[in-house]
Amino acid sequence: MWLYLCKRVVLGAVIVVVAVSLLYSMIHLVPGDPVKIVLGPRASPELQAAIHEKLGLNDPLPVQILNFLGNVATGDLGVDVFKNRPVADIVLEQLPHTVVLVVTGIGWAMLLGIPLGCASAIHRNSVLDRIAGVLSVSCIAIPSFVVAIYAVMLFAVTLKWLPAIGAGERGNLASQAWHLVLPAFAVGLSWVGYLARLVRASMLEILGEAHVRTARAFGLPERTIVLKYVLRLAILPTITLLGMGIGILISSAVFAEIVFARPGVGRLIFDAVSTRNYPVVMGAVLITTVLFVVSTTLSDLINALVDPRLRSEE
Amino acid sequence: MSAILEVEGVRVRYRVKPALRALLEGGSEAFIDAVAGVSLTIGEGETFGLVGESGSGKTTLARSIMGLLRPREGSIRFRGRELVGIGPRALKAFRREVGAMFQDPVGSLSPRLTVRSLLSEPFRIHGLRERDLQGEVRRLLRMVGLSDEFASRYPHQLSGGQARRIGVARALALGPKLVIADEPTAGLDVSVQGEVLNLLHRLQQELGISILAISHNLNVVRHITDRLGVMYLGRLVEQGPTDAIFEEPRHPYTLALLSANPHPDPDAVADRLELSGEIPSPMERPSGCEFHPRCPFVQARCRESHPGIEGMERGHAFRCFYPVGG
Amino acid sequence: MRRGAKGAVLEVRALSVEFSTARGPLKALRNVDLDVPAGSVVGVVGESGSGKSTLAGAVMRLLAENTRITAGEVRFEGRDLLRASNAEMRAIRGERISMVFQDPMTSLNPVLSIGTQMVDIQYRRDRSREEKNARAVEMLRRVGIPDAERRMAHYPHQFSGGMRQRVAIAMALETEPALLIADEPTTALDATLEVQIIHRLKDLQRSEGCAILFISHHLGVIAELCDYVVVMYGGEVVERGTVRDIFHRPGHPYTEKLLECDPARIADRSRDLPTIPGDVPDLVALPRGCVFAPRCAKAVDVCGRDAPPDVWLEEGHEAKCHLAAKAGGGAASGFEGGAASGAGPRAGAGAASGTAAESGAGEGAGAGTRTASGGAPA
Amino acid sequence: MAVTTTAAATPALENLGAWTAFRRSIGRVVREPLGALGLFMVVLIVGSAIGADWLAPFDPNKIDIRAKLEPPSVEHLLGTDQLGRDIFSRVLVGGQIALKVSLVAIGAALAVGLVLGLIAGFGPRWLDHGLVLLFDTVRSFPTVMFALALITLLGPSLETVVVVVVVTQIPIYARMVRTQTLALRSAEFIMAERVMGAGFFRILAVHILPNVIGPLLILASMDIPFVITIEAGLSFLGMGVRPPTPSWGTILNDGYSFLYNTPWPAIAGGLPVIITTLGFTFLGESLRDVFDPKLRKDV
Repeated sequence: MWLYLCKRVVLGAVIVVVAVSLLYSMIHLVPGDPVKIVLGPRASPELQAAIHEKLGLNDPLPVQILNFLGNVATGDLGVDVFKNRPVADIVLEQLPHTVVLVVTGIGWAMLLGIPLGCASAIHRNSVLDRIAGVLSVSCIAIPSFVVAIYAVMLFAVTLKWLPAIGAGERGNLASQAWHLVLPAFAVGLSWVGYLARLVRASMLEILGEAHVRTARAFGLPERTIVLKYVLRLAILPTITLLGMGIGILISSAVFAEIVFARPGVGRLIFDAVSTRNYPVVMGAVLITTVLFVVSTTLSDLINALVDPRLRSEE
Repeated sequence: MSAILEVEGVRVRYRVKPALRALLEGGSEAFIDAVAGVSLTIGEGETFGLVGESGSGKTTLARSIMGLLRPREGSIRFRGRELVGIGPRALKAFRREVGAMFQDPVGSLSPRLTVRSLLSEPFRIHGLRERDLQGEVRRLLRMVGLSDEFASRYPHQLSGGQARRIGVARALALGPKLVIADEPTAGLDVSVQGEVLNLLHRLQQELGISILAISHNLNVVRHITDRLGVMYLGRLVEQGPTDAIFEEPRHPYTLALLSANPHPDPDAVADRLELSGEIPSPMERPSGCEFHPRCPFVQARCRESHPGIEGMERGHAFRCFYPVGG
Repeated sequence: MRRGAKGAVLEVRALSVEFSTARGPLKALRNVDLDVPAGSVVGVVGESGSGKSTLAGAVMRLLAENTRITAGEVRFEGRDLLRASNAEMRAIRGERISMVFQDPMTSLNPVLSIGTQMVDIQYRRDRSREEKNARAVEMLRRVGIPDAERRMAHYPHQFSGGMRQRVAIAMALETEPALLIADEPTTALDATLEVQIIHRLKDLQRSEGCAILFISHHLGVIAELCDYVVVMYGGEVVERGTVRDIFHRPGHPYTEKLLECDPARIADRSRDLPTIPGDVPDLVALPRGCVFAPRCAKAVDVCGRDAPPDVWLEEGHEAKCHLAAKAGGGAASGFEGGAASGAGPRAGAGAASGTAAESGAGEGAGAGTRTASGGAPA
Repeated sequence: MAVTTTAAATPALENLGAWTAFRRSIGRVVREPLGALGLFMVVLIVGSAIGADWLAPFDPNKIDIRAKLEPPSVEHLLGTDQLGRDIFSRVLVGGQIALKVSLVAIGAALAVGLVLGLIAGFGPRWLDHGLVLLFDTVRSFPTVMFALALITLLGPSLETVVVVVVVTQIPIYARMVRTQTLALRSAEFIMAERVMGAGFFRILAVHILPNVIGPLLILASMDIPFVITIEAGLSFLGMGVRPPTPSWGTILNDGYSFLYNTPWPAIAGGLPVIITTLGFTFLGESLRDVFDPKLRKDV
């Protein structure tokens, strides 16, 4: 178990290091001077040189990457040249908003999707299963930003049930929750489909395995079979999917934050791209990537807790 | 009778742990010897049977003879030419002269090719396109007793016995000198396995090929082999003429294996040597004679030292300090 | 043979099962009759596609979704399992009938320790957790698993194939069932392990006193373990009898050929092994007459025309063959020849009713034939 | 002489078989209601995109400020936008853009992914490990975040969208090809071919590729909705297609600004996205069910 844990964590760390290096070298592989991109073409040569020096862009690329990695390790993601504030502070300030949105989105998707998938698998080929199947595929197919816009149109503009924009009053939890409903709906809808379909597929796969027949042959109650013998195995791929889901949902969150005019990392990066503030863009990408790696590693570890075969792997 | 294949002291080693892990953890070995020093000789026109249970290393040995695995030590000579460490061109030339059959009759046929393509494959591989491929396919199908209509079928449309016949035809397509058959009757019903064995035997008589037949079932190879080798944990524990081994097995493992197949007669006197325990993992090779933890006749010496070839009479050799019989 | 006192734990009557396939219904079992007398071992032998595993599945009512039981009865301890409710069936499974499956690698749950699985199946017992644990450990010991107490916490992947099959047998016998169904339990094992398992099974059967329905394609194992044998071919029972009837005096050409083909039986080393030419019948489009006729060397005109009757050869020994009827004494007509003989694996039903003995005896010299659908005498 | 007849006869026969099999499969797809619906939607969208130049009643970029934000009418089927451009024409041409982007991007990603996957599957272990690490790393960037980072550097354009899709999709194809190759590599029939003396390239071309390409194409067809979503999404953010070129994303974005008074531009921008993604998803699902029921797409 410990060996497995160490392996996963080290692998996660290596991925982060490679990701940081990739991201950093990308800036330099792209034609054009990054300083010019930031400052615009009309900046004076002196200013460009000063910024060059300040950002350490005169060193050879590997040295720059190592420096950058060292800085990242100490929590220093560089400085926002415009506001003159540490990028890490700016991003971490926005992160909670995004995390709340992502977690709420995936939370309601789980609550609906997993039971739906189970029910579909147990009552295979029933009317419920067929309807759930079509609905899940449709949920998956429709992009979240289209869902967001249509939801605003329907629930906020036409029906006026829910607020369209903003994150709610500062300090007023009820208002914030109220403002979270539509964005979380938009972000999570496709996940209802993903989860329902995956849970159904893996349940069916496990239900067809020989050991389930053994459990049946011993007359175990169907409840025990489904909850203890099947679900425990069927949930494994779902945990993996949820781990990856965090990363995918961050992408949807960008759209949700813009459509619903909410604060968050998505909004931050969008504004930074518009002003070509690349240190902030890099910082935001980096932090969300780390979040993704942490969540996938975590899901691997949970899988290992459930599945003894993973623990004793090799 | 001159030898067509000489295997000498072949050892095949698998790495089971990455080097770094092995270094960190120490303790148990990072390698296992799936084949631990095997020597055997197959004569021209002879059929040699290799018998052993799962994990005995018989398939690994066969694959190293086919050139799919590189032995760590030892030599394999085909008609006097060394095969270990030869270049790709020489290997290809060698492969033109051997035919091979694998365990799964259907799974060893490329799934998206028709029987026609499968049977002309050997000719294409060796650049024999000037031959009448259509005619060759017909000849091969007839040879294994299948009608021409099979040419347009796909492997999944064949029964196990039919697929096995195609496998035989393909192995013999280029007129090889040696055929290596790994479990030629695996997955076949009793009523069909005789067909395949008869076919192999008939073709051997007609074509004068040598055969290396591998099986876990002594009774199956008994009828088609001239000589037999019994493997246990990567070593040949007994080898000799098939009749001699059946009539007078010397190694306790051979005896156990012979008696392990229950006789299909309710009144047969079960004069059986039953073994306890299971084949140990090659990672934890027992000391001394590898068979000693399961051997009913074990003595102190067996635990300490490893028996070499202890007896040898009329080509019948065995590795045991206290052989049964005699 | 008078085993009426014991009776049969399992009586299968005229059982027919179909699979729905893209080409139409596949008649996997047709009119299968089978008795398992209490405390005996009945072997079902047949090659792939003979329907022997389907038979086991039908008795347990654990068949794939596309399967339909079209006719027949499965009487277990006096009640028809095919008409039992799901709840009644569940009460029987694992309590009165238990099962050991072919593949020891996949038949245990991979994420639950074997201790958990062995305790779970005792859920009906009014025992404390410790008692259930103790019972599980005891069973593991009895099937020959060393260090049983410690092994309880292990997961299936930590056992070798042979050990897993022992665990499966321990589980199956843990609840003291009246009938154990073993579906090719040793096929996936090496020969030296197979012998170990067979012997262990036989010892346990004697001490526990349960009946075993043992399914295998391995003639040697059947000969060694079973008291009665049923030979299946193409979804039908073609011959039944005591183990000696079948192995010494086979009455059906298929049984004869099957025995001939087993290389272990051929005493002299031969380079020309006997085979059964031809392919197994297509169960979607069955041949007319006898299912074995297309491959039978002895087939005559009538074989390709009419379905053969069950021919009474001797007490408890029957074969479904036109030729057996001829050989048996000339009463080859295939007409109703009288009541069923109360013998062989079918003994229980007849003997329990108390009429089989007379009717069997009353048939005298002639070979009694019966239509295939003939049930037990009332 | 016999050789030529053999060579000619064999492939012809096999092609006939493949063609019949293909027709039968399409038949089976259409027999499913969702498959038929999907096929219909895809034909509709692809047809209207191909014929956009003839079908569009107006120049999609012709500004007519007097006719701005007109509701749907016979003349303007989907109304006009804030610059008085005909939305129906813009939707048709936008479809062209969306399909072009997805075809080019998926084609490129497929080719590169296939090669990298084969290298990882067949190459030495260290190379395999390295490539898998690279794939996993690229997959850990949240797609849109990564896209925005690239756009900062390259500037928003159609080409950038294509680059984003190619870079993010390569690992998905490559991993799949790698898994399949690894499984096939140790398959008995490949071993049999090796023992017969077949060379590396023959094994690759005759025995591995035909078994890998089918599932890969199905995966690619199921990826079209994703790519269209990315294109429309980035254009919606103003980071994709540059104005005045029409894109479903930009139409949506324009419409979104006027959502409270004139909802039709937003509806008109969103509908084609939904029809396309649903159509391709339904079709892809039934294709997968027909051809390869075991294949399960990792999200």
